[in-house]
Amino acid sequence: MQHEVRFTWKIGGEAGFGIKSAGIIFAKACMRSGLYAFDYTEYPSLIRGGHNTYQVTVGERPVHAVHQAVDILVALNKHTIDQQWSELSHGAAVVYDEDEIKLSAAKCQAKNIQRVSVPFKKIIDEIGGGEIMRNTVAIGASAALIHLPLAMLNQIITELFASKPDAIALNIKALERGYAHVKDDHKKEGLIIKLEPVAREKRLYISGNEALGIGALAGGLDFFAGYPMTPSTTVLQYFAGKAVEQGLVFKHAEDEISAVNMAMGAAHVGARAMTATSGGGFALMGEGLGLCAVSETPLVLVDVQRPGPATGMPTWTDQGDLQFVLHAGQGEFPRIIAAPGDIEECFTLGAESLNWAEKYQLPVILLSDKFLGEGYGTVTPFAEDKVTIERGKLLTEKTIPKNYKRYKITQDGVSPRALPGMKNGIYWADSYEHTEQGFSSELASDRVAQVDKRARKLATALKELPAPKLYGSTKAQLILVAWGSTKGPILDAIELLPKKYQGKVSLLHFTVLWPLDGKAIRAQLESKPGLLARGRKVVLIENNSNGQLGELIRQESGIEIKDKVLKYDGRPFFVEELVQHITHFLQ
Amino acid sequence: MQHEVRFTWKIGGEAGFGIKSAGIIFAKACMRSGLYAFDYTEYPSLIRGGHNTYQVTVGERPVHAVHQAVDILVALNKHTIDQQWSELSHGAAVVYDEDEIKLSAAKCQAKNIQRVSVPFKKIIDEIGGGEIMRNTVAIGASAALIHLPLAMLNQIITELFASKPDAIALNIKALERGYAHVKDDHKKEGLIIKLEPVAREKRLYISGNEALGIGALAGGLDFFAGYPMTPSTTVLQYFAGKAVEQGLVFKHAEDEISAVNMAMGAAHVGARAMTATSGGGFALMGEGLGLCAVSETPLVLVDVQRPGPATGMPTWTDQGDLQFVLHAGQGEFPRIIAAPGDIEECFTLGAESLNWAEKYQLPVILLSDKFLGEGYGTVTPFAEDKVTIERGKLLTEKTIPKNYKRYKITQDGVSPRALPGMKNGIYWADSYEHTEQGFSSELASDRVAQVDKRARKLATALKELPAPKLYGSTKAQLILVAWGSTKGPILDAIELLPKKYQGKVSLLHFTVLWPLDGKAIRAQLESKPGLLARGRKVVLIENNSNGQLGELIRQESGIEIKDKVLKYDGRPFFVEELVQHITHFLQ
Amino acid sequence: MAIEKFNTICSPTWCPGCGNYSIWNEIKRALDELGIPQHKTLIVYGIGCAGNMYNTINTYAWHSLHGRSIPTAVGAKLANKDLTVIAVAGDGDALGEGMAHFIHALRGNVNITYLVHENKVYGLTTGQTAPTSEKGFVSKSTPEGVIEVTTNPVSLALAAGGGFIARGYAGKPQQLKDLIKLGISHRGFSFVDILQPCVTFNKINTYPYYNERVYDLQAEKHVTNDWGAAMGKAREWGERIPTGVFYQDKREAYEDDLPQEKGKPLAERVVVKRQVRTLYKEFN
Amino acid sequence: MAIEKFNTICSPTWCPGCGNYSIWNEIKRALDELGIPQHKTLIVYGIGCAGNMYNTINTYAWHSLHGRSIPTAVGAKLANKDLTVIAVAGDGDALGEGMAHFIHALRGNVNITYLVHENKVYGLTTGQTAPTSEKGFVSKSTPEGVIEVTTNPVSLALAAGGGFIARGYAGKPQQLKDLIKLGISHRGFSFVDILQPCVTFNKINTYPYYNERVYDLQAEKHVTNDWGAAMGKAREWGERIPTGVFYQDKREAYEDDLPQEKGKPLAERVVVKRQVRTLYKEFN
Ligand SMILES: Cc1ncc(C[n+]2csc(CCOP(=O)(O)OP(=O)(O)O)c2C)c(N)n1
Ligand SMILES: Cc1ncc(C[n+]2csc(CCOP(=O)(O)OP(=O)(O)O)c2C)c(N)n1
Ligand code: SF4
Ligand code: SF4
Ligand SMILES: [Mg+2]
Ligand SMILES: [Mg+2]
Repeated sequence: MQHEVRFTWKIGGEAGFGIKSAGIIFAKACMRSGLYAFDYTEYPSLIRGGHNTYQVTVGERPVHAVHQAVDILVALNKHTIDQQWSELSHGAAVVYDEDEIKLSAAKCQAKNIQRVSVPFKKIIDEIGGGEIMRNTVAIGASAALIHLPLAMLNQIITELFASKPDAIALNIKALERGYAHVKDDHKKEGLIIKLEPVAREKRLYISGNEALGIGALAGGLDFFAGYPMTPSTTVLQYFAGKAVEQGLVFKHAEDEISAVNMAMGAAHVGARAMTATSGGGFALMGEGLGLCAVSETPLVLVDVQRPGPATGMPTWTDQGDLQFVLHAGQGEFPRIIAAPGDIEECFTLGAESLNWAEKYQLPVILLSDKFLGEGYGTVTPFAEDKVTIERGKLLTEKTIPKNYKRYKITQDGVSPRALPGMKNGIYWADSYEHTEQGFSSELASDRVAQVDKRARKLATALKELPAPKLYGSTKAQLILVAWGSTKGPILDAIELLPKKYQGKVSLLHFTVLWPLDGKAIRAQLESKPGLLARGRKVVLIENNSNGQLGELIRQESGIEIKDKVLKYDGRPFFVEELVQHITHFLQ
Repeated sequence: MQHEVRFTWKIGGEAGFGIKSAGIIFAKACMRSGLYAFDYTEYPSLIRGGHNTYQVTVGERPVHAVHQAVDILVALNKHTIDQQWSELSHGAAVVYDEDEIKLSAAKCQAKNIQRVSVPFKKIIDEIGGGEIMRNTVAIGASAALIHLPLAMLNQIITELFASKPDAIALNIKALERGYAHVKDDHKKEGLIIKLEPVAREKRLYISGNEALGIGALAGGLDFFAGYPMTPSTTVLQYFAGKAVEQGLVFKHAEDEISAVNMAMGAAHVGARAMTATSGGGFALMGEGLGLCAVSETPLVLVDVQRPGPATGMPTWTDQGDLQFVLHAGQGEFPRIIAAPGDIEECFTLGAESLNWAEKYQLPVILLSDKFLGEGYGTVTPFAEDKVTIERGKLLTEKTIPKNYKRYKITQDGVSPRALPGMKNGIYWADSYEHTEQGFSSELASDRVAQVDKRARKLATALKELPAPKLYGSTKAQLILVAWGSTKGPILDAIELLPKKYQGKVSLLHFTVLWPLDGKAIRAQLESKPGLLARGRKVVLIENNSNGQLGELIRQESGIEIKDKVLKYDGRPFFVEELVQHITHFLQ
Repeated sequence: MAIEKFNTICSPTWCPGCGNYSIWNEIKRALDELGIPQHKTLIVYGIGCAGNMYNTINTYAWHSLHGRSIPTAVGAKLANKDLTVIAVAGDGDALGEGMAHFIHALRGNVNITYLVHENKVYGLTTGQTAPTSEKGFVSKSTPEGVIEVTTNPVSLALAAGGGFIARGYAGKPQQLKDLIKLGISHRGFSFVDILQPCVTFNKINTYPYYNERVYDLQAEKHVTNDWGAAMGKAREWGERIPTGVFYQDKREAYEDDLPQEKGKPLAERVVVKRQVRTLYKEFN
Repeated sequence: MAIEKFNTICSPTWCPGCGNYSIWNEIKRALDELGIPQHKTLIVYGIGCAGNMYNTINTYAWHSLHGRSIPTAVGAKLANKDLTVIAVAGDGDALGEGMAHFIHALRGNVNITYLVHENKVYGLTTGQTAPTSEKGFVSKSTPEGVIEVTTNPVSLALAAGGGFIARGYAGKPQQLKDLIKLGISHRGFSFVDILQPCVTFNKINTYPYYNERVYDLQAEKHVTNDWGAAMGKAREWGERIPTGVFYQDKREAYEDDLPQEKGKPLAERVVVKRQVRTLYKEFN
């Protein structure tokens, strides 16, 4: 525990008992009380029966990482205590029902665990409402432990069940009973939070997938087609829910092949289009990806990664798809790959990727993952003002030149684009190699000219896309190299380093993964040309087993990053283990 | 033209007129006369109407490359003359029908072209049989030009139409008329061939696809499922035609997704199984590929490459799928990739890949291409004796241990394998991550253990798989680096270099593309550790635009090959251009 | 002739005598007679001999992937409902690789027209079996003859919930043109199965074969709003082969059910930044 | 009970009350009553709640990809015809992602049994529409209700050429078991559509919904060799919902037509080097 308040609350029980919804209520109450919350769920690829946990780390400053040490554990069943015992921090509190679960004082002694028994069963039997009300009782009890005002929780419950007055009454009763039971008996000194309630609209508790959805809507998305696949499904569902209200067309397609081709059809005629899936669905989109590139159609494809191969671990996290999406689709063609580093970047890239797709007329792939996509965190409202709509070389009927050629060879690789429906713009969009007009061609000269033209787009884009960003000093003793969703955990870990290490570690973070500028990477990692890291260590951190960014960096720059921290057990990096790894490299 | 006889005969006309079949008759006649033939077809992705050419280079020594300079051109239409004119060598002969095509002496003067008019139209009108007989007349005429005995041609025709006596008579008449017309009027000194007829069974005129098919049959293939796709279709058709006779099951599946899953199903129960496609079909197999790896099912997948992306150039050649097949399928998993360098290696790998698949229990991908797969060349009967059947750690009912665990963690990454149907071997083959028994698991420990176990297979395989092979001296001044089908053309080009360059050029050829041993590559390319090519040049030669092997070499070894010869216009490397490139690097 | 405006600088490359020539002509005639402006027409072509029509019609064109003409056409239509969207596919395209899209498009009922060239063979890949090949058909991939039951696209279309189902024949151009026009005019997904002799790879289902057998359902007063009767006719194949409209219903097209499709086509609206502040509420 | 030998160390993880429990039990009972040795049985599972049965039956098992249970089952059967091969899939699995394989398996008629858990929803991905969802069904991916026409797997199966087509109901275990047994015993591709209440995500097609409506075709003397009658029954859905065998034919299974399948199963033959010299002839 630092000088400031930061604690982790965790609730565990059987899958299917609304644990997550309960947790979100708790997190929101903390948020509205002026704190920052960041969550993490572990749930199996099952509907019921498996073990489910939901945890929130709450702090006075923003939180972007999962903490392993649990300060308050709500155990809805015995399994939770067994399973999570090793995670409890010294002096942690365990909220449980001693009528159902035995937890001996002896067991608690070593870690000085505080037992907080709440008669869940008795309370729900008395007030009615079924098993699911245990969660609400537990939240009431938890709130009391940290002196979170009951009114705040009641307020959220009231908003949540606005359409169901009965549910409001029942839940509030459950909250109160849990709260009352704890209030007088227990308190937890270190965790008592300083309340500086903030206006409701000042903060959001939102997941990466939803942020991406809002970003895309801000960016003018017109069309979305997809097929459900964990952990991308909430992207799809976000659009499904907003379609009518926001005037976009949403289609649940029969499979992912259809989804990508539908989205391409919509994009072809001028709609801003997107599809989203996880790796398995993306594997079905490879041919479409190539068609998108060769027909020069602007399209955004989202891959919310989970551990593969095949069905893998559907509800867990991984960064194993980088090389896969970079090379998906037969043959050679340009694409842009970007991976948001946090929830804010999900929003930004959700909007900006639509511009890139249109400016360079190619597929843009966004690589998120379960950790970022399904994880909720506290953010301030997004930078809406910075969103722009850039449609690149899009023609209007009036600006279509005589003898219009859709695939005209240009210096920057991008050719002016007419849309079906426009007079005098008729062209042929071909999945075969083609002439400038778009007729199929097998001439060596057409082939080479078009391959080269398409390839030039990446050179053009490279000048405009954000370069890898260095967080921290250029002179740091240790440079961590990472991409995408590990940004938050790594930056939090750097912040949590012992004082003596402060200022000694930087993070070189890649948001754009392709195209890469090998020379620029050399410049950022080498102290002198050819001399890597004189007196300085470079460490690669990836949530996969091959160190794929490391492979690409070596391929493009020749630099081999020998020190690697790779995690591929389906879990994201916990901040404590990162602190440990970093410390190790500093010693 | 060298001291020895080597000439190129080319025939051109409209698509759909049996040009290729005619060419093969001519080539076989040369072959049986003791020569070596190597062919090349250019045909559009159309059934009719487009321009079609077929050419054969014939030589006293084996030929493995396409020659650009044409010594005898048979022009069935005017277009052929226009199109192929620039290819004609000095003193070349043009066989045409002056009743239909005007070819002025003036035009021929500069290159000293010998005009050989044959009244195709008149002859076929007289003998009947339709347009397709032009080809036969043309072969007769061509044979006369090089004094190839008519009897040899008649013999081949007789064998070919064994079941159609009428056709034999007609074709022989056409041959004779063409032959007779030329015999007395013309001769072509430089090309008159020395005849040393060889026994028919001593040589084969065969394509890479067919050789691969025979190899797989030799290797005990039991099951093939596929979906037609140029230029892989002849693999599929080869098996379709031999299924009943050779006792293998062949299935034309409804799509490539089905094909790979069917083949996996067959492999799972113990059949030796294969599927074949081109890049577009392979793009649909990515998910299946991962399933194959995670379920540890032995399977061979063939990708006969053509230029992509998307439909691309279906009837042309390319090596653009290397990175694609290396990374196809979400997540990270082991696979072996091998690319035959010539027709013999198609045979060898067709058999051997089935062993690798079973020994390491993983997918083996064979990368061929249109040039190698559809091209015909002369070879001696394959090294059948060297074929072995190795089934790796396959159990029998008797050898299944108690408490059998299919995915047991082992040192070499390979676990003993029972088959459905065997008593006491029941196991669960999972597309999810799993325990040693095969039950779905989301435990971090199971995940890491299984990922690591699977990855170890490649380390095991690396020790046993053929290393990149150096053709020529280790001390050569110039090392060419290449993979797969470019082997033949490059070796032929090295042979054809001017005397002063003989011995100065070597080829480092990769047949196994994955796994790669970065250290071994360094050792082969560096004169001293860390010092690349002191006083020596290394040049990468690939039939693609990105230099994908170069990317992988840099990724794995850190060595950047800066000098590249990349061709990506859909054509294979012509031997003359290789000679030119190589010469350039030697100067 | 007026239909010349539909020609391009490219000539068709089909074998002489191929049924595709007739289909090509009748598509152009139908478009011409319906008076749909060329630039308001988007034709999505599959990959195959049928799809090779791509280069030769002067409207907006998209050459899709083998089997995938439908989804692209559906996406395009949903994004610009003012376009006339037609998908042209081979029978391998439509019923092999693309089977799932076909079945789902029939239930989805987006207002596009699907023309399937039924030549009962894979033409462009030079003669393997198609799902429509007759039992016993000998092809390069079925040298011992086809074992599977023949796919009947008309009865499948009925079972899948199709709202306009017809069959034309390349050898009856006038009727074919009328069917294409009816299909385009139908509001919803319209499917026209087109019997198309492949003179090179199918020696069974030839012009004479069809000429002897086809008859016009409409000439025989077949009622098109009776599903059961349609299914009865759909299953007729042998001595007599029905052509014409099998079935037509009056249900709304998919996009008619979407409030967000009212007004200007999606793709013609000016793309502007959406104010997303209102979306924050559920997250506060 | 004897069926306990079919249990594994894993327990099912379905929601309490889920229809899958009953199906699970009846599959085990059917296998038990047919006396098929466990090691001679291979069950191929799709991905979904239905497919999650994978861990819980003690026979050889293959957990395939979403939508792909059929091809793997077909490949396995063709390679080892002595195995009893069953594919278990959800309705999204079978009729969404896997539609093409379903239609083609029906025509192909390889001797496997296909059990489709029709819960009219995507269960495992927590409640989106399935192709079988009824019109207007509100789900997470169709918050305004389903627009498409409902996919009727029974009539599709008939139109595609299926040789054994039945429907069971999780709420009628005895009949369900019998249908599974009949399906397994049928020589050729057998399809059993199984009405399976999803108590969590489908509040329409519940146990009471079905209990009120289902009836047994066999109890009403439906003849199973009349395709037209079967199609008539297939289209019945509303007040009354038919279960039982709709249709059964007597044609040969795919593999019966392959001479190379005679004798030992492929996979049980000893793999030996083939002498390929005889294959050279055409190339000399
Ligand atoms: C994914 C994929 N698989 C296979 C092919 C190869 N291919 C091209 S056309 C074709 C079939 C042609 O048959 P059909 O669709 O009936 O059209 P037709 O040529 O008969 O008009 C195939 C299999 C491809 N282009 N893409
Ligand atoms: C290629 C692919 N796409 C999507 C998914 C995600 N997914 C898993 S199960 C499922 C659908 C489940 O519905 P259904 O097949 O009806 O089975 P149920 O859960 O209802 O039994 C989906 C879409 C996947 N695993 N793979
Ligand atoms: S192969 Fe058949 S379908 Fe293709 S162009 Fe020739 S005749 Fe027509
Ligand atoms: S979600 Fe539905 S189908 Fe899945 S286990 Fe629960 S009740 Fe059964
Ligand atoms: Mg066809
Ligand atoms: Mg379902």
